[in-house]
Amino acid sequence: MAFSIYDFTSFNQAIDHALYASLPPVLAVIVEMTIIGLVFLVFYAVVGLFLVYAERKVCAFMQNRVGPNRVGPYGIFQTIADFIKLLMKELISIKNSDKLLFNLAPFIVIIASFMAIAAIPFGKGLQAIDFDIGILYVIAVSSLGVVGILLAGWSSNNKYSLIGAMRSGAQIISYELSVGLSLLTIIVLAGTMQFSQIVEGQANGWFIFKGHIPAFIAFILFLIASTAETNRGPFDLAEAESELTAGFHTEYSGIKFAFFFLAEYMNMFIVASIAATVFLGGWMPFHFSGWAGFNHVMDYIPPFVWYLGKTAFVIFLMMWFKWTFPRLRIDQLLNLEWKYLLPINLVNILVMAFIVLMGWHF
Amino acid sequence: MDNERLTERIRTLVPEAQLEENKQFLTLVIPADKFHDLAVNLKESEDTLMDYLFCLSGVDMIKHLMVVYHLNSTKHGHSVELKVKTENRENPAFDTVSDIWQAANFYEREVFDLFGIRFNNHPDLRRIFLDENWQGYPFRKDYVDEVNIVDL
Amino acid sequence: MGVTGKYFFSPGQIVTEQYPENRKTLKMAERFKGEVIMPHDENNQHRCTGCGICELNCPNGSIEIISTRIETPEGKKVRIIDKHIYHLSMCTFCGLCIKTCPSDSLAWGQEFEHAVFDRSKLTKVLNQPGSSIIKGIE
Amino acid sequence: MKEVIHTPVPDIEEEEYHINMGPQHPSTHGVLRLVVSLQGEIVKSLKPHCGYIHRGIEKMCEKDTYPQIIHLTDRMDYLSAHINNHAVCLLVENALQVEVPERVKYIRTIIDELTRIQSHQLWWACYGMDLGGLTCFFYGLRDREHILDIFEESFGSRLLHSYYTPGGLMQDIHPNFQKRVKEFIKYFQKKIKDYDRILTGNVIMTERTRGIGILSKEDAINYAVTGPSGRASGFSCDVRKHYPYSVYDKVEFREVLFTEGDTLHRYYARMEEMRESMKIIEQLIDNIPEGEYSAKMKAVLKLPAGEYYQRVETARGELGAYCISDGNKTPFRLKFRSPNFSNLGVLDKISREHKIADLVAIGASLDFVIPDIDR
Repeated sequence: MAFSIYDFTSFNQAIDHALYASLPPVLAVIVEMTIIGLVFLVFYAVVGLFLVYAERKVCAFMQNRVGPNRVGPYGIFQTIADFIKLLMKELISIKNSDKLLFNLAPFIVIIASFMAIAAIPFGKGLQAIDFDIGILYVIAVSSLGVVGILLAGWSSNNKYSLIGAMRSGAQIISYELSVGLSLLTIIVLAGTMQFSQIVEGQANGWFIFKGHIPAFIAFILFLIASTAETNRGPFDLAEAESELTAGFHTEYSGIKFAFFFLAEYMNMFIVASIAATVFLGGWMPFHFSGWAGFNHVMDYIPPFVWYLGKTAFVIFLMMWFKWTFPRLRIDQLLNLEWKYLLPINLVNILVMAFIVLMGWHF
Repeated sequence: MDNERLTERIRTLVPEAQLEENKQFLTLVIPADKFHDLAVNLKESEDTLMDYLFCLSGVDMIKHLMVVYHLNSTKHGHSVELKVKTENRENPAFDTVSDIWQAANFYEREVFDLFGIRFNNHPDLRRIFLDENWQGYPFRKDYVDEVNIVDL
Repeated sequence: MGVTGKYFFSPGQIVTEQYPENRKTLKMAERFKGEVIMPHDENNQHRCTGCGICELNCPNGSIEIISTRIETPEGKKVRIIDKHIYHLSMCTFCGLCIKTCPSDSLAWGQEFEHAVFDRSKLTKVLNQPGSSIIKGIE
Repeated sequence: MKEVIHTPVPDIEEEEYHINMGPQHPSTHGVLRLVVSLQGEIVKSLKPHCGYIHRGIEKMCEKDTYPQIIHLTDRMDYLSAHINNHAVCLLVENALQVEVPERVKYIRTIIDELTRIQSHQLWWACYGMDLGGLTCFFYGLRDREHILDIFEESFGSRLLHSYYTPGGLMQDIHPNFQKRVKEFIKYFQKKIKDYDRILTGNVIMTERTRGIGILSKEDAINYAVTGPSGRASGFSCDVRKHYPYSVYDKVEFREVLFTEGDTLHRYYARMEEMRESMKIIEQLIDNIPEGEYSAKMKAVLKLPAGEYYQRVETARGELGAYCISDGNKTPFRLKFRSPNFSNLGVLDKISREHKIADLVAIGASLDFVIPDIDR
């Protein structure tokens, strides 16, 4: 294949062989796991910090402001400074709160997003676990986060938090359907749930182009539903600051608040990368069938640049939503899901299945 | 309805009403015990229809305490200023008009809070601005507070 | 979305005042009410006669005038100010002292960075030490 | 034998709980405290607790002379500071029967309308923010800066101007004033289209507020809800039309009236008022007559003994100043009938059976300024 220059499989195998050659098998597995864990931890922190910075800059530009500009050139160290501040802040413990759950909640939220990131393909061979039910796994794991949010709202013994958590629960459970169904549309087209194969399937054209209108509709639906699932505006009812002060994380401070904060941005990153992988071809370069020269040039751009570029595009779209639209009300939110998104999704799947059956797709 | 006919109208309902001359609005002083019935009548009658209570103020006239009602009819456009007075400074009380004009609910609470005038049958007569256990009524002329009121 | 998108891609419209950095170029409006000052000329002379009208007109008691009566060489008894004390902490910037001053001795100053660590620093003496009144002002 | 006592078991469905919104809450725009009884997310009843910044302005006025009162009125409804000043100035002028110069009337009218626009801009900004569209907040404040700059140039301060005095103005307007106001009108006519595109035409906003917090015309009159909030219910209460002061009788403008009375139409009413205000300014700005900026007034103003009532239309409704004078240089009693105080009374009625999110929207659409409630 043309883009084999950026294939990381052989690189991974080399490390693997070297480890197995020098260490007993159990130790080798442990070392590999540690390496991957560390790599993800660093990646997680860097992406989280960068996203916070990006969000602040994007919204600042949309609002005719400068945004962070004090710490470092253009304020790029602002989020790092904020993070250090959060680390040093006092952890408030609240009277009459459920201590165990209160402390557990941020970890559940952050672990859920950590687990989801493992299945995401960053490039050929750059994937921690390549499940054959990858999509299902990601959907399942990313919705674990709501347990953390519910616990946080319940255990902090604050009515605002509780309302926020309940809203969040209702919201995520209903929007999970739309996320699943819109992904299912593509699964029908791709015929597999494995991320690596989905990406491979898009070698000669991204699914959003291959699948005609249904794929495009699925993409839009996925964007809406995933924005809602990550509790971001205009669906940020769980933390609607003008109504519930800060919703479920009202009572959290310091590093625990930072966990929620990071997890929110990481969830955004995860859904954006799923959108990029499933709809926009993941790390696959942009190809026009027939334009060999053009395609060849595209191949020289490394796959993770493609991948990150697409993810950034989706994230930008989500930020654009957030900073434009006012917030929905809870009944409108559920109406939108159950009365509009879900029926459209179901019809969409049928249409897609029909297209696949007739072989009308590219 | 012009002022003269309005005066006549109120006089027929409350013969004791005293007219005050040379005022911006038609001004009448009404005995406190007759006031509520008069207010109902003014609000309900088709030709007066005083449906808009636009101002309700308490005044401490040193000799007596007074509540001033500014009424207006949004349909006919006439206005009237009614006053009720009491010389009882210890336990002044009038009948509430908050059952007639809902706006009076808050106004009367304000007057109660600052002047200590009670309104009988008021649904929720509590202090509105000041603390529940505040002593005295600050807007009265004889109120003394050496800590919070600084004379310049 | 169109509106926000338009502003995102036209960063020329940024309106933020970068305050501490633009201190040098920052110019307040000429009528800006920063604080009350008493302008002195190059001979360290002011126009205040110590009549006390500003003190009377101030709604908050933020002006205090300490004056003494002296006898001029011509034998007239004149009041001159020792201290024109101005409590910035109590001032509400209504401008009545400046408007009512019969000899136009007070004016608005442009200074607006009033934050200090000690409250007593907000009490200012407006006439400079050793200053005197310009001749010919009654 | 032990007596069996049946304690009534509270029905879980029926159980209500209370939350305190405020005094420090992002959507109360100040220190208003609302004790809200909730059932799930439905507001069952609501009790406002005010007084957190009650300063006793009416009592303070009894100690101040009339020119000194002006600076206190600034601090009631700080967003329509000029209009509050106007009430007291008109009260004193009418009581003393002083004829103020035409120039002053024109300038006052223009500045009042500018104040109204900037107040509504801030309201628009906060309304957007309360509904969750934070970007609106910055756009609103961005455009408000232009008016504040004009104010700063002419009067020296941005919020609390104390610019009117009984009889006229503190000082003449700045030479640039007319030019800059015209520039602003031109600028804002473009920007208000942005406002429409980003919030008025937004389907989320319209669907969230349509039919929410309906206030009928009868209730509006009964609760004395004035200003744009009352006019959205069809209560024709514009003081500028009914009891014109300054030069409002000489300008053409429309009293914005709707009949629906829900949150959405309170929004529309204010948006329309901004446009009407711009029309008023356009009619006047080129025709400011030459002349004095203040009438000749005595050094000490003593109102003849008697009672005076003066009303003006602030950005939030009818402001009445009721003055009882005993012939001294200070008023015997000065009562302000502040629009927000009576508008607050209706909040309980119209927000019942709505959700918390609606309560926030209703509160935003009534546009409270807390210092005006507390005085």
